[in-house]
Amino acid sequence: MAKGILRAKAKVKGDNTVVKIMAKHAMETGNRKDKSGNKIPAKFIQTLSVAYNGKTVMETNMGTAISKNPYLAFTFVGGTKGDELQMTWTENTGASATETAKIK
Amino acid sequence: MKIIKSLLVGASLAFVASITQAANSGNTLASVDPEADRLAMQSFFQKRFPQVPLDDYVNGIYALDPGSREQWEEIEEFPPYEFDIEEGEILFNAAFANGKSYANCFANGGIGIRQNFPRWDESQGKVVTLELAINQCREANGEKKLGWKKGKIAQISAYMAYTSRDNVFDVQIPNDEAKAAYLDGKQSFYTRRGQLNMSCANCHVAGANILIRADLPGPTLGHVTHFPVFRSKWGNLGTLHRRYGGCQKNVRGVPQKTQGEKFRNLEFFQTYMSNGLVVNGPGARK
Amino acid sequence: MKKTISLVAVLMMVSGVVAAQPFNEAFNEQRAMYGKGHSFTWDGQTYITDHPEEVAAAAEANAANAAKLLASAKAKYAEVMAVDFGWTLTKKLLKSSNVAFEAGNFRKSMNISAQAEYHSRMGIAQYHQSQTEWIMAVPE
Amino acid sequence: MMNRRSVLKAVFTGGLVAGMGVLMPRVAMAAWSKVAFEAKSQEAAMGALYGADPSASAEVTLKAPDIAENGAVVPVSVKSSLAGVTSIALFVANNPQPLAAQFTIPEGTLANVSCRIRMGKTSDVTAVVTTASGVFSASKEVKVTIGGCGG
Repeated sequence: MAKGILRAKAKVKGDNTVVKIMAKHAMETGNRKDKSGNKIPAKFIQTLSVAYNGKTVMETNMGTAISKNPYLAFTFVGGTKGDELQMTWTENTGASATETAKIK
Repeated sequence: MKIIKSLLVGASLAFVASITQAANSGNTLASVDPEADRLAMQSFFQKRFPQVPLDDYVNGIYALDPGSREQWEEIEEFPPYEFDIEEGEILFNAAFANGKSYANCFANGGIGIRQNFPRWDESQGKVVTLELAINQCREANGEKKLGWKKGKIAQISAYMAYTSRDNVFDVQIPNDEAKAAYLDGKQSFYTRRGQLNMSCANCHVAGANILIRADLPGPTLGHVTHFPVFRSKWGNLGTLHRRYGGCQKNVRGVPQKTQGEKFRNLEFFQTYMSNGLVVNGPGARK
Repeated sequence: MKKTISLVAVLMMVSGVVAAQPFNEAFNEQRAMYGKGHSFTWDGQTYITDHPEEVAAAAEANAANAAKLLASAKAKYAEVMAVDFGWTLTKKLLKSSNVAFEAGNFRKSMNISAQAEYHSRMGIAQYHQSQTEWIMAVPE
Repeated sequence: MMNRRSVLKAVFTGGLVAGMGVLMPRVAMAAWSKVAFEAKSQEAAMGALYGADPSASAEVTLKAPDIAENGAVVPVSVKSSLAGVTSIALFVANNPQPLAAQFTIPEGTLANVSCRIRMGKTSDVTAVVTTASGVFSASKEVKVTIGGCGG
């Protein structure tokens, strides 16, 4: 897929930028069993960090109690329309990627 | 010696008619008046919830229960169905093997037409739902049918609904055959089924916003406007008929056939009831 | 013997018209309050709160009777499915009745068959009601 | 700084495997703490993260529903009017693993975050906010019902 798993809506509001991010991810807890009774291994996003202009503006550590399709909203001071946010996620499996989104 | 007699009970169906009164008309093809039914349904809800504006009913239970609404609004900040609209758009625009696509099967290239479904199809002599039309389009172009309840068909339907948001539902009943289908749907809506002996109307007319076990059923007015829906319970997107089947299972009845005549007619009736309201699908529900 | 008594009961129901409470209502109330096997008096007669299926299941537990009841319950299920008013648990009941039958547990099999047949009979009753009385539920 | 006592408490509650991690300096808090996230009790999880019990504060605001529509998706927001908030964490006491999420708030980011959490059953939800002057919290009970049908 050309597009990653993250979708972001970042909007300038006054002096601040409001960021809302959702990831397309099942957030498998490791507690569920499949139809034949075998445990489905845990597979979830562990960390999600967001940077603007090279500076980290949010760092999130998540556990398995975060819902499927994790959602995160926060606000940081500053931010200019058209600039990019760098969002980096890592999975408990070690998988990781950085995706970008434009501030609107 | 005492003689104990066993008895034969014809039907032990307790008939609770407390909120309802027998109507003398509207149950035959000659007397049924869809427009009168629709206005009666609207006025029923407006009398029961006078503070709720009519156009808010498209939001289902969230029009009635503030506690649920708050959570739903929070979910709508970034609704989980957005991924499905994206996927749906890609699927909708993908060409079939013969080079054609869905756009060739629908009026206006399939954009902004959700409000006209389900519709009475004269040539087929039956009610055609959007999902049925999608699969008929595939078959006409030599493609395999999609599963009815979730996945691709729901995503395509979601995209088509999304392009139709704020368009006003306008289901037409052009002739007596269509009226018969409407009447059949109306009958289904008021028929009790399953071990719990409940009809659609029990929960979604009389029972709207009243706790039934741990749930607040939504009003039937505006029921169909937000489908397909991403239900938190499903964890994915599903069609109206998937929900119908789920409802029938909830009252412990064996569900009727997905996209079968009964369900299509029920959708026809239910959507007619919501004529005048806007398309707001896809939706997010608990 | 049992059959004759049931027939008498049916006749009583038909003829015993003037009562404070209709028979079905009285029966349902007693059944709901006390479950099966409870006796009560209605219009001067003593009745027991058993469904006809349960009466049939009270027959001697043997292979022949159990097979008969299971076959009858299966036929009734086919009947209710044909009118599209089946209940969800019935199929499972038929299955477990079959399991009990295979295991030689005829009493258990007969009891479960009775339950399954009752489900199907009620589903069929719902079908008939839907044909005639659905309009009762339409709000004015 | 953690005092000796709270370290001991943390080591004790976190268990043997936890020992090493807990003894690492506080700076490591931003890293995903296996000890804290896998702790089976809220006490253990909090012990691993903070060493001390947080004190309830009116300056921490936790917004969560009284009755969750669906335990699988419970919207929760936390904000705080305290100065110098460096992190916010969310705990669901009755979940198998109570620590749900931990947010590091750098300077320039408001102490105001929202997310959606899973809840297995009715439970207290606690938001814990860390500042230079201590650890503060707010709690709220969220009821989770077993749905009959839904929608």
